Amino acid sequence: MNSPDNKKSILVLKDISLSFKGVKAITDISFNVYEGEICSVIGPNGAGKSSMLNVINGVYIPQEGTISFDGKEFTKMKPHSAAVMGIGRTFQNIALFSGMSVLDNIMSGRNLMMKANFWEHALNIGRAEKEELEHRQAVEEIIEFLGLQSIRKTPVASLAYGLQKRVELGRALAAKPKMLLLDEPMAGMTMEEKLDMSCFIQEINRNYGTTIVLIEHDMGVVMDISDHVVVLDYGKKIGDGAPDEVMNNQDVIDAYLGVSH
Amino acid sequence: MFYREAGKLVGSFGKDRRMLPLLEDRWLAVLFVAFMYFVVTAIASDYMFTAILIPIMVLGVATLGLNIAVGYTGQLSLGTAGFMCFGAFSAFNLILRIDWMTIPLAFFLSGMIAGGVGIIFGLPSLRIKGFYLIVSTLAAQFFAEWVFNAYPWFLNYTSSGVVSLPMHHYRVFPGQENTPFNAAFWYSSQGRYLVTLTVTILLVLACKNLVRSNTGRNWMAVRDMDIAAKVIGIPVAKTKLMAFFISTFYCGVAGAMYCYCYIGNLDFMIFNLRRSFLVMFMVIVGGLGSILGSFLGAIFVYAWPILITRGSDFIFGGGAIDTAFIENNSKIVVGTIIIVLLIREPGGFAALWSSSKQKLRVWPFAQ
Amino acid sequence: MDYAFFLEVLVGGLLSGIMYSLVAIGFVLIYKSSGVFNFAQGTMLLLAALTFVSLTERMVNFWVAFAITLMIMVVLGIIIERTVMRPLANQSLLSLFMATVGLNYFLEGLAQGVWDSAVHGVNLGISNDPIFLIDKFPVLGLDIIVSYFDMAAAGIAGLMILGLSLFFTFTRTGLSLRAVSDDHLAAMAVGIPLSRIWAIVWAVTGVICLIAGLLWGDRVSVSFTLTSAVLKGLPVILIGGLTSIPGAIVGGLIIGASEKLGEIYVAEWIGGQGIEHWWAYTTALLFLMVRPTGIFGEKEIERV
Amino acid sequence: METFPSLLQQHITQRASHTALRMKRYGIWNAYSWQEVSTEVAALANGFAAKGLQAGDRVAVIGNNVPQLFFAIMATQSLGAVPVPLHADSNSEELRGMLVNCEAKFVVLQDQQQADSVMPLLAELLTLTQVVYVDTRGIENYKVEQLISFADMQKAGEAFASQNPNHLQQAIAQVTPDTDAFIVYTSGTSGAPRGAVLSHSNFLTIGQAFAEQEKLGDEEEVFAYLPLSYSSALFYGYTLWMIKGYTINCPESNETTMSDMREVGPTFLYGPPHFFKTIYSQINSRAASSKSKMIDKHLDGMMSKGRTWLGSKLVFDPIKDLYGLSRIKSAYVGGDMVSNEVFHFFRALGVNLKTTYGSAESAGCISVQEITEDALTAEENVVGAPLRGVDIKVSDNQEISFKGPNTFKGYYGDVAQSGQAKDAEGWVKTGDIGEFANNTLKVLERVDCKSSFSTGADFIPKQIENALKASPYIKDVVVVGEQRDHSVALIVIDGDTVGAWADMRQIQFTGLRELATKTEVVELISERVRDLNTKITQVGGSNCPPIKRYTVLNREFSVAAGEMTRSRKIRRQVIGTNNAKIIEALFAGEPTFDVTDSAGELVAQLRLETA
Repeated sequence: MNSPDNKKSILVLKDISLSFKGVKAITDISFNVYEGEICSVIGPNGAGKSSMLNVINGVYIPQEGTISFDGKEFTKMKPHSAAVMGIGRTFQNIALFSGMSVLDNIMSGRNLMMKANFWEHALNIGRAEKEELEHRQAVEEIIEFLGLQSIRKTPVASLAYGLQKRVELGRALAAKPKMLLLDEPMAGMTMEEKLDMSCFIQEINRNYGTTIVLIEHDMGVVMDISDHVVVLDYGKKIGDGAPDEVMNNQDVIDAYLGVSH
Repeated sequence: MFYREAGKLVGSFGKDRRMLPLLEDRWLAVLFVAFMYFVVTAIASDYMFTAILIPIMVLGVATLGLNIAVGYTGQLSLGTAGFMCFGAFSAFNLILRIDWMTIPLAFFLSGMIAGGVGIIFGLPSLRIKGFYLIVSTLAAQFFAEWVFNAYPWFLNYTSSGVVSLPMHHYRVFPGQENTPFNAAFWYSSQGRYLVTLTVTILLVLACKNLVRSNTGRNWMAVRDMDIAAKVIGIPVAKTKLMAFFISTFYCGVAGAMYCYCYIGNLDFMIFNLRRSFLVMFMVIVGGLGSILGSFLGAIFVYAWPILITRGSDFIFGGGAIDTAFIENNSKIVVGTIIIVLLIREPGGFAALWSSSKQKLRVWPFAQ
Repeated sequence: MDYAFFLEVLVGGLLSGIMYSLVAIGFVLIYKSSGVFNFAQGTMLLLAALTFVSLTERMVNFWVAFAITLMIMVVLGIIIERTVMRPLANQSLLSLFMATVGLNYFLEGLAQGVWDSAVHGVNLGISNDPIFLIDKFPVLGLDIIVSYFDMAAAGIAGLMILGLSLFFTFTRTGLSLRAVSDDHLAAMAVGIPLSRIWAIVWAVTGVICLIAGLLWGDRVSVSFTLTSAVLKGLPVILIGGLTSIPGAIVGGLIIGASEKLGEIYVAEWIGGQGIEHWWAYTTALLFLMVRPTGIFGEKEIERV
Repeated sequence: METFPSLLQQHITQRASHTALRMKRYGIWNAYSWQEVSTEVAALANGFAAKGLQAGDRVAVIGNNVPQLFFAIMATQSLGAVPVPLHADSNSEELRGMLVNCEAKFVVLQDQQQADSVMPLLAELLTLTQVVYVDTRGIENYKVEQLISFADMQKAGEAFASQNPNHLQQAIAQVTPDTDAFIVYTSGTSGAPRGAVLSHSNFLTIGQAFAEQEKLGDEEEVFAYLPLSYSSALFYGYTLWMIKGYTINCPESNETTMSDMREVGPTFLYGPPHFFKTIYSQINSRAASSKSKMIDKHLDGMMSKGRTWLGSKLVFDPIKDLYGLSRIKSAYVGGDMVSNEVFHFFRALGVNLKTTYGSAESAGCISVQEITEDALTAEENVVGAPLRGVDIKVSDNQEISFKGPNTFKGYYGDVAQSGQAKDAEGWVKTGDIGEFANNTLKVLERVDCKSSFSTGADFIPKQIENALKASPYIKDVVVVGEQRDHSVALIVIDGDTVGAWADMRQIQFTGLRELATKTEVVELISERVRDLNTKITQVGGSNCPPIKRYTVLNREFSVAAGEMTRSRKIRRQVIGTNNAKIIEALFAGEPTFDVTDSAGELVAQLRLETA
């Protein structure tokens, strides 16, 4: 891992505060994510990790603070513009389109690149068919990468949990994001599935150069794959740095071991 | 059993996304369409055309339209009959007031007009979600019922409130008078049937194309999980409005066909809330988010009372059972079926259909 | 502008609004307990009125008829809850709603099958004479005429509303109901007997249907049009926010007033009578555009 | 006399536009005509030439069956060099021995997985000049100078061809039937891998004989799912294909093999016993789990009385269609003994299944069963009559030897071993025990697997094992009894079928580990064992003593631990060593056995049953 100085920040969060009906979820958090790294956000339950991701891609609008992504600064990110700028996302509680097949779910990840209008779609003329076939190719590459060939036409609702998570990753990947936000990508998985998933994450990071921000509880995995760890507790940042560095930080140790919540 | 799938290789993405992936289905579809065009046209009776085939197709198209909003996009709508009303009146006024207007063009334009109205009443969906949205489409329904009554211009100042559509309105293509396919032909039940059948097939094909395209995926994404849809960049607002537009386009065309092809006159009274609910029943019974289901639902809900009547006529002799009984009976049956289906098979008849088809595909095994 | 007339219309509207509120509270109760807008309520209203009328027409004593009808309504409510609502628990909002629409259709067929569709009269013995409120509001010095019946009906409805509000605010059942509407599973976890709550709610709804059915029936006769009460109640609870009893009261007043005022002042201007239906919905729509979950509805935070 | 490259030339002149090869990828079947195949092959061959590949050099080919690897084999052979197909899933350790032994000059591999296995060995592989990869994903970022992509290789080839337009034709002309065509590493059920060297004529003469005898044409559709590292795959998947010019179809992935086979609907099929066993088990399990007993009854009736017309139309044809068996003209099982039950089942179903016998040393095929198309059963253990030109003899100790045009040249770089396997007259010992009479060969067991009790009585474990494996619920069995007074069995259940069986009875379980220790499951298996023992006692075969004690293992035999070969043949020695404690406990008559993990924690308790 390189030292932070010679790396370019892709995401800069400055003094973010978020509250719901007066209840503070995130207080004054700032951190940077560097281009091409795997950054883990860790912390006990209720530490504000998911809220943090929701702020980054505009699902929640923070009361204070600014976000800048890829050099552009925002006080108010919108989910749509986040997607347009190249922020992909998976959710803690799988947010797949349950009525659609694996293929269609991943295809829907490419909607931003499809330009045909609904007249073309209805008559299956012009760009409609051509785009559909082009993007199918790209989606099939993702299906192959994630090993989903045998279930491509299966409705996602009938899949096992671990596979659903994989499909969700595929959908996010289909948009060719510059940065991927993964909310507990390995939660509730068997050991083997976890191993697969962390391989996928590392391969995505290495092969496509995608910056990855992930929330994960499994410390083993976090230590293994992260370049950079940010620790939250009670909506505040208590640690930020290289994995081993952070793990030796007293506040972090307290939050995890000493003080029970 | 019936399907033979071994040795059927798919060699391109184009073939893989065919409307009907199974060879046997494609044959059935071709045979069915041919049958509808050549055999049915030749042999069906006037009663068959006007009391069974045409209304089922017309209501099927309306059901399909509603299904686009409710089944595919998850936007509750109770204004179907209202939107049909807009379509019907648009078609009438277009044909009445523009000399060169033909039926196909008028149908298309009335769909567009209804679609425009649909967009207006769909606008609140951008802010209002879930059950609250019902208010907007009900407003549309009641507005339609009111506006065509309040402004007699729409009815060409006919005092009775019902206009019988004249034969010269039935212009399908310019210069048709010197051909066998003149206004009298199109005015006949056979001609109306052919128009209805063609429009229905075109609309079904277009809908099938839509739902397997990006548009369709966006609809379903919004339906299944709109937050996730937003996060992956689907323009949720545009998607909803487009769904409303296309949904009401279908309803509008269905409304126009209802008057021109089915009842032969124009009457705002028939496009009441009750009819909206009837179409909603067709959606539920047929199956949410299914094209085939839309027609199965239309067939069942529409044909049940007819079946009872015919059956009783057959068993007890004509007129033995009064119409009120039949009406009540069909309400009870349809109501029960809706509840039972919702509890047992939320996918409606379409789900029953596809599961029996699946059984055929894995025959003799169970899964 | 004629202020007296305006006030008269407004008061008339508010009075009928109280009736709407009464119907709407029935919706709210069921919505809170089962999470569904009970579309069959209009028909239940009709059933109640029809049962009552057919009993009194057979010379059954008013109160006996009232008691019998009440019992039938409670039983009906419980049957509906058992056979339709419970198997559908945890289904999507749309399925639940459609189930009640189906139920409505079923009950309609049943009611017409049993009673045919003749129009019956019901007389509660309340005079329908107009009364002058001029003496009561001398300050404004205006002539305001209101129907005595409207006043009485509003009074009865108001009493019912008051009683129900108190019942559901201060009794254990009321508290349990609130817990149930927040979270079914959690409510069960803390030992709230869900089925008892449901039964109570459906029974109370039966009572509301009966009273509303009688008041309404007296005014417009007991016939099929009674089912349209549901269409009056709908915009009311949407404005109110689906789960709020105060919301239903306020919503009823708003819709009542807006309907009458619209009929008098707007209809002329846009060229036709009979706007009340869509006018009520447009009013509701306008409110919802400002507050998408109604005046008293909870704003949901989208959790992902 | 032909060579593989000359056959390719023939196809271009005779059936240039005929589909040679299909590969399912990205969900669709991509087809290559013979013309396209030859263009690809020529470009690659020139690429090899450009990078210095000479006649006689070895090229290791590692990966799943994808068209490019077939091209690589053809291109290598075109230059007179020798392709060495290796298994796609092999790890560095497994590859090291073979790559060092064959002194590969080039490695052609499919994707990142194989690249990751080969990269650590680069320093040791002194002869290796270039590693060609087909799938660029992930590998393109590797900074290793030997790496070159398949496409770049072909580009280099095109450049080379424009300067040396005749090089390839000349090279092809110099390939003779006696040129080495393949080095096939035999995994062997015992011992370290050895590379059998086989010439073009080894494969092609026996292939011609087979194709004529079995009446293959160029319209066949063949499902090429077996890894080319198996000699049988080289024979059935490559040699016959090159001889007849029909169409082969490569599956998309391991998980999709079954559904891909259905899509292909092969007309000619070869598979090892476990392949047919899997289909057999699935059909039976699905039949058993359907609510009506009709199918079960039909299947039973079919097995005992043969098919009826109505039964075929209503039950068997649809079942065949579901598994892609409906177009099969004849199917072949080989590599190991198929259980009689399974064999009978397929024949009764209307699949013309025949047993075959072969080995790497015989270019994949020695004999094919001769059986009339409608015969339902055949004598057990029969593997048929030797193919044209092949001679068979059985020595005094019952070991089978063969001699013929398919006799291999020797083991690569191992004269001693070669001498041991092949005597001066050219007879090659197969290591199998069998009988040969009336031009019919029977194979009973591996030489080193014949067992004898301490009483001196011989018995053949495989016969008991095969009889038990007839049950769809039993995947593998190992019977042990060498130098003991009775035999015991280690039984591995089939997770899919037993799982379905348990689901039907609403038995809760989380995986094979738990399933295998369920009382109901042990009872299910016990029933099979009792049935078998009863049968044995009735028949009273001397080679086949009843099983005294047995246990149901809570795991499968592992390929990684060497308990099975990659083609899923069991390795007795390894299994015996790995399970020594359990076996001892069985012989000691203990009622249970505690399975512990590496830390000594109790993981499961196996029940040791007595029959």
